[in-house]
Amino acid sequence: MSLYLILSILGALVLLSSLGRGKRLVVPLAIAGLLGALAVTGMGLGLDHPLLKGMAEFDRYAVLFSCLLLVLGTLVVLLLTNPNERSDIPRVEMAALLLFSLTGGIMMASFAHLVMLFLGVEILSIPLYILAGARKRERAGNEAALKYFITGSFATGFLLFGIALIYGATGSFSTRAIAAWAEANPAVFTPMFHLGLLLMLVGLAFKISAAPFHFWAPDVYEGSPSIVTSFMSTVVKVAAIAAFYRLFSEAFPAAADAWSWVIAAVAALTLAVGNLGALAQRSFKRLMAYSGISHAGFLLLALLSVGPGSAGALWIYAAAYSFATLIAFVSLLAVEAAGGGESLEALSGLGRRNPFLGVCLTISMLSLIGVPPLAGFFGKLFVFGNAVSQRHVVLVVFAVVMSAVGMAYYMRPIIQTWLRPPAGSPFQLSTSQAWVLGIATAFVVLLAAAPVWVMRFL
Amino acid sequence: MKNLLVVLIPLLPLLGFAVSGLFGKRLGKSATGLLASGMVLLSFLCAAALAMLHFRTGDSAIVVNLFSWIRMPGLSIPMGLLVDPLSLMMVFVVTGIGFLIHVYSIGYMHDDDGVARFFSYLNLFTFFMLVLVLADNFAVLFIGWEGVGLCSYLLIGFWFKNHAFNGAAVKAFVVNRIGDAGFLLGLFLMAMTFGSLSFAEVFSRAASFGSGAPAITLITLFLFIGASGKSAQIPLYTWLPDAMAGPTPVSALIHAATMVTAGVYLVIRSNALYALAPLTMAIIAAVGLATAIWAGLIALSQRDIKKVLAYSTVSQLGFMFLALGMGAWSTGFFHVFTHAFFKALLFLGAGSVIHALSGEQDIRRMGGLRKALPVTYATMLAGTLAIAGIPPFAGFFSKDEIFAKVFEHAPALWAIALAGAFVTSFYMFRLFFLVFHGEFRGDATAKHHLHESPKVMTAPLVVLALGALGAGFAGLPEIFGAPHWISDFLAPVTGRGESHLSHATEWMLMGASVATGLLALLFAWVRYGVKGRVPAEDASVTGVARWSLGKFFIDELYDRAIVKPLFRFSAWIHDVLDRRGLDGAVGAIAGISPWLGQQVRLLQTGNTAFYLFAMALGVFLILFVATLR
Amino acid sequence: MGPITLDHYVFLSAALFCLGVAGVLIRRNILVMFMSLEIMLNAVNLLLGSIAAFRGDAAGQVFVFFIMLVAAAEIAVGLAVMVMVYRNTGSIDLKDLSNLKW
Amino acid sequence: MMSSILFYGLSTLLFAAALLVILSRNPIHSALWLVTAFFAVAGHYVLLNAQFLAAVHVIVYAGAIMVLFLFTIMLLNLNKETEPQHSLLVKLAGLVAGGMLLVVMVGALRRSSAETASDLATVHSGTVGLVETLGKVLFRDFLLPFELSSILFLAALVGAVVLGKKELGE
Repeated sequence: MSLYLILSILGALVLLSSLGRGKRLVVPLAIAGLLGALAVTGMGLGLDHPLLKGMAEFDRYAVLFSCLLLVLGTLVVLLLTNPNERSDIPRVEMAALLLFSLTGGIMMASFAHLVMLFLGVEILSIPLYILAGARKRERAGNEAALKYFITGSFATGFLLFGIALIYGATGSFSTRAIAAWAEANPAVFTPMFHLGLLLMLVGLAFKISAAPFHFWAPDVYEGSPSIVTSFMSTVVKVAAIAAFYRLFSEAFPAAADAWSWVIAAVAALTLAVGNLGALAQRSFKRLMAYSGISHAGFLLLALLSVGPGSAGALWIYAAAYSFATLIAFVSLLAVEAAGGGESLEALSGLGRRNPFLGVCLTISMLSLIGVPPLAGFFGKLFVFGNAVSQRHVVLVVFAVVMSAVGMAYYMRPIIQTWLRPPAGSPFQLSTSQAWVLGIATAFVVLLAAAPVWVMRFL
Repeated sequence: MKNLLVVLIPLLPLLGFAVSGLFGKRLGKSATGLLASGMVLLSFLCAAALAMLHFRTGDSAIVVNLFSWIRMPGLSIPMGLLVDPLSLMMVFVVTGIGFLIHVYSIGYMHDDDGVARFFSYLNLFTFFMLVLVLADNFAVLFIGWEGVGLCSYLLIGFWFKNHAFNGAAVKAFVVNRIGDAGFLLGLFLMAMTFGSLSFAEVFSRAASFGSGAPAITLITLFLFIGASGKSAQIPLYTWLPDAMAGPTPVSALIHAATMVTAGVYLVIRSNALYALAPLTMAIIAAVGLATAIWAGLIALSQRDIKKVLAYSTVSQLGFMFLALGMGAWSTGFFHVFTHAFFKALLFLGAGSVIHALSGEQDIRRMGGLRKALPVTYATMLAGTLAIAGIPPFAGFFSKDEIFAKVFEHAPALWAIALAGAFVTSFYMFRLFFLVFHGEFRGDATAKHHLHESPKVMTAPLVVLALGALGAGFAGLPEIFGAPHWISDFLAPVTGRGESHLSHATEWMLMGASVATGLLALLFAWVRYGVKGRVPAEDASVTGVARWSLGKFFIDELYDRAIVKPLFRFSAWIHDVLDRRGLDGAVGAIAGISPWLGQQVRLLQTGNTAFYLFAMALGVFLILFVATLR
Repeated sequence: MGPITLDHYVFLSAALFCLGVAGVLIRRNILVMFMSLEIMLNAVNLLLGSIAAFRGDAAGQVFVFFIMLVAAAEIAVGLAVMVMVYRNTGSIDLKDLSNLKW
Repeated sequence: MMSSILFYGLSTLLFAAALLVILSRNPIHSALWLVTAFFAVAGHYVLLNAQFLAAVHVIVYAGAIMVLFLFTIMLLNLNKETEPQHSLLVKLAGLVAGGMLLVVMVGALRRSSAETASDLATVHSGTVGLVETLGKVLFRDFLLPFELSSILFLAALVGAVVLGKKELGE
C-alpha cells in the first residue's frame, strides 16, 4: 500500500514541479522519491494494509521483484539528466510518465486479483505508447508508437477475453480462488477455463515479446528514443515476466498440463527467433531488441519448472539480464551523444575511446552470453538446472545450442570495442551515465554472490 | 602456509593480468613482459614450494575451500581448490612451460604495439588454466574451462584487427560451444544423479552405481563431448587449424601445451567415472585413434609450417585419448607431459623461423636455414626427434608406453597406431628437412634478412629442448628397472596400472616403434634431404614426366606406389572430406544459423498488418492444438 | 426457441470478438482498426456482464467499469498518436508506416 | 419467450452493425454503425438486468468514445474514402482468420454447455445490477484498483496533451 501511495504521489509531484521553477528539481525529486520507495520496500514498511482487500499481496516474491523494478526505474530516470537526448516531450512529462509506468510494473509484480493485473498491464503500457513516440517529428518515432499501440491493444483484447472466460468458469477474479477452483476440479477443466487460460497466456506472451507475438519489439525498440527503449527492455520485460510467473504459479499450478506444452513450444520458438534473428542484425539497437526476445525465451524456461527454487532462478535471470541490457543501452546513449549512430560499427574502438565504457560493455555482453562467474551465468545455470530437473531435457538442449548461437552475436560488440580502430576521438561520459554504468556493472558482477541469499529469501 | 601457497598459485597471474592490463601502457613494453613472466614464475615457485613441503611426506591431497559459492536445496558448491599429484603436475606444466613461453614472447612480440594487452591476456589465460586444473569440483572447473576458451579467442583475434570478422571465426566459436554445451549437460545430469559436483563426492557415489549404468554412461559421454571440443577431436577438431591465425607463442601455449590438453585432463580427472563406463571408453579409444590417423594424414600435405604443427597436435591428442580409452590414465598423462615440452618447443622454434623470415609461413619458401639459425636448428631437431619417438628423447617413452597398453588390449589397433606413428615421423621430418636443409628458396631480400633470434627467444628454446630430451626419464619403462616416477606419483589419483606383457614382447614393441620412426626418418631424408623435393610437386600429376627420365627405378616405384597415393589421399582428405565433408557437417550447424537468421530477419517486414496476422495465427494454432489434445 | 442461457451469451461474445479480430486484420485505416479494437473490448464487456448476471455476482459488472475506463484512456492516447502520425505523414493508412523493418 | 425474441433481435442487430463497421469504406459510416452496435450492447445489458451498466455503457461509449472518434474524423477531415481498395484476397484472408478463430473458440466452448447449463441457466433477477450493490462492491472490494485507475487517467491525459499539442514555432 505504502509503495503504491509513494509512487502515485511522486508522479503527481513531478508533474506539478513543472509549474513554478521546479523544473531543475525534477530528476533529483524523482530519484529521492524512488530511493525512498526502495527503502520502504526493502524494510517492508506498511506494504500490507487492510485496504488492499486481497487485491494485491506483498509477499517476498513481490517485494523482491518490486525492488528490482525500483532499482531499474531509478537508473533509467537518472539517465534523464542527459541534455543531449533528443525528444520532443519535455523532461518533466517524461519523468512522470516513466514513474506512472513503473507503478504499473509494480502492480503486475504484486497482484492477487485479475483486475490489478489488467490495470497494471495498462498503466505500464499506456505511458509507453506515448513515450515510444517521444520524437514527435520523426517518422520512425511515429511508426514505433503506432505499431506498439495497435499490437498492444490487440493483445490486451486477448488478455481480457481470457480473464472473462476464467471468470465465467471459476466465478472469481482472485488468484487464490481460481487456484482453489482448479484444485477442486482437477480431473476435467472446463473448456471455458482452458480457453481462458490460453488466451491470458497469449496476452502476457505479447508483453514479454515471445514469438510469435514478438514482431512489434524490434521495430518499436528501434523507433523509440534509446532511453525509452532501455526502459522497455528492462522494466517492462521484468514486470511482464514477474506477472507471468505470478499468475501461472499462483492461479494455475493445478492446470499445468493444460499450459506447460504451450509455454514449451513458445519458448522454443522464441529462442530460435530471438537468437537467429539477432545474428543477422547490423544495428546494435536492433540486436539488443532480438537479444531481448531471446532472453524472453530463457525466462519462459523458468516458468516451465514452477517449484521450489524456480522463482529465485527467475529473479536472478531477470536481474542479470536487465542490468546487462541497461549497460548496453547506456553505451548506446553515450555513443549516440558522441556523434555515433546505432550501428554496430559505431562501437568500434570504444575500448580506446572510453576504456571504462568499453570494459562495462564487455562485462555486460559476457554476462548476457552466460560466462561465469558473472550474473548471467548463474541465471542460466539455475534456469536450466530447474528445467532439467523437471525433465525438459530436450528443450534445455535446444536452449543451450541457442545460447551457443547467442555467443556469436554478443561477441560482435566486444570485437568492435576492442579489436577495431576507433570510430572517433575519445569522449567523456556524463556524470549520470557514469553512475548508471558503474552501478549496473557492479550488479552484474556482484549478483554472482546473490544466489544463495535470493534462494534463501524466497 | 600451505593454503596460502595454494591460493597464491592462481592469484599471482591474476594480479599480473590486473597490473599489466591497467598500467601496461605506462610500464613500457619490457617491464610489462618481465612482470607478466615474473608472476608466472612466482606461481611456479609456489607450486614447487608446495611440492617440497607437502608431497614428499606422502600427503596425497590438499583441499582449500575459499567460500561457499552456490548453496541451494539439494546442491551446494564451494569455491574450492584441490592440490593432488595430478593437479600439481598440471600446475607445473602450465606455469613452467607457460613461463618459458612468456619469456619467449618478450622477444617475439617486441615490435608489436599491443604488447601490454598481449601479456595481460596471457596472464589471464594462465589464471583460468590454473583455476581449471586446481578446481576441486566440476563447477569451478567449468569456470576455468570457459575462461580459457574466452582468452584463447581473444588471443587468436589478437592480430585480427584489420580484417572483417568472418564466418570462420564464428564457426570456430560455435564448434567450441557445441563441446561446452555437452559439458554443461553432463554437469546438469551429474548434479541430478549425484546431488553434488564435487570430485570426491561424485566419484564415491558413482561407485555404488556399478559398471555400465546408463546414467554414468550418459554423463561420461557428455563430458567427453566437452573434452573433444576443447581437445580438438573428430568431429570437433576443425577449429584448431583455424586458430593458428594467432601469434605463435599463443599457439605454443594454448593450442599445443596447455588448453587443448584440458579435455585429456578432464577425462583423467574423472577416471573413476570413466572406469564405470566401458561403452564410453570404447568410443574414446575409437575417436582417439581415428583422430590420430586422420590428422596425421592431413598434416602430410600441409604447406604452412604452423598448420603442420596444428594437425600434428590434433594427431598427438588423438594418441592421448587412445591411451585413455585403454584405461591407461597415467600413460595418457605422461604423454600430455612430454608432449607439452616438445610441442611447445616445436611451435616456438617455428616462431623463431617465422620471425627470422619476417612472417613467412610457407615451407616452400624456406630451406637451408640451419646455417643462419643454428640454435633454432639444434633445438628443433631435438623436438622433431622427440615427437618422432626416437630414443632417448621424451616422445619415445610416452608413445611407447601408449603402444604397449594398446597392444595389451587390442593388437589390431596397435598395428594401426603404429602406422600413425610412421606418418607422424614422416611429416615431421619432411617439415624439418624442408625448413633447415637444402637451399634457401625465398627471394634475395628475405635471404639478406635471415638472422638468429635474440637470446630472450633462444634461451627458452634451449630449456625446452633439454626438457624434450629429458622429460621421458620421468617414466622409464619397467624393463629398464628404474621406477616409473610419473605413474608412482599419480597413483593416488589414477590407481596403478598393471602390465601383463612379458619383457620379450615389450622389447619387441619398443623395437618396432623405434624402427618405424627411423624408417620414416630415412624416407623423409631421401626424399627431402637428399633429393631436395619441394612440396609443390607432391600432389601434382606432372611427376610422370620426371619419371620417364629414367631415374632410379625402385625409388620411382616406391614413389608411385606408396608416396604419391599417400599424398593424393592426404590432399583428398584435406580438400574433400575435411574442408567440405566433416568441416562442412560441423560448419553446417554454424553455417545454417546465419542463413536462418537472415530468414527471421526478412520475416520482420515492417508491415503491422502482417504482425497482427502472425499474432492471430499464433493464437489460432495454440487453441487449435489445445482442442485436438 | 429455448430459454436464453449463458451459453448463448458466450457464443455471441465469442462471435463478436472474432469479428473485431477480423476487422483489425482486414483494415488498414487506423481509425477503423481502432473501432474494431473497441468491438473486441465490447465483446469482453458483454461476456463479463452476462456472466455476472447469470452468477449473480456484482464483481463481474464492476470489472466491466474498469474495462470501459481503460478503453476510454486507451482510445484517447491512440487517437493522439494517430493525430501525431497524420500531422507528419498526412495519412492514416497503416501501409504508409512500414519503414522500420528487418 | 419475449426475452428470446429480444435476445435474437438484438444479437442480429449487434452482429450486423459490427460487420458493417469493419466493412464500410467511409470511416464516418463505420463510426455510425459502431454507435448502433454500442446501443445494441446496451440493450443486451438491459436484458441481463444490468440497468446501471447499460447507462454507464451508453454514457462512456456512445457519449465519450464515439465523440472522440467523430471529433478526430472532423478535425483531420477524414470523411473521405481514403483507404485504397484492397485486393479481395486480403479481406478474405482476414475474414478466414477471424472465422477460423471463431470456429476454434466455439468448438472449444461447445463442450462446456452441459456443465454450465445446470446452475447458470437463468439470469439472477435479484439486486445485482443495482447502483447500490455495484457501488458497495466498487468502493469496498475494488477500492484499490479504483484509486489506482486515476494514475491511468493522469497518464493518458498527460500523454494526449504532449502528443497532441503543437510545438512552438511549428
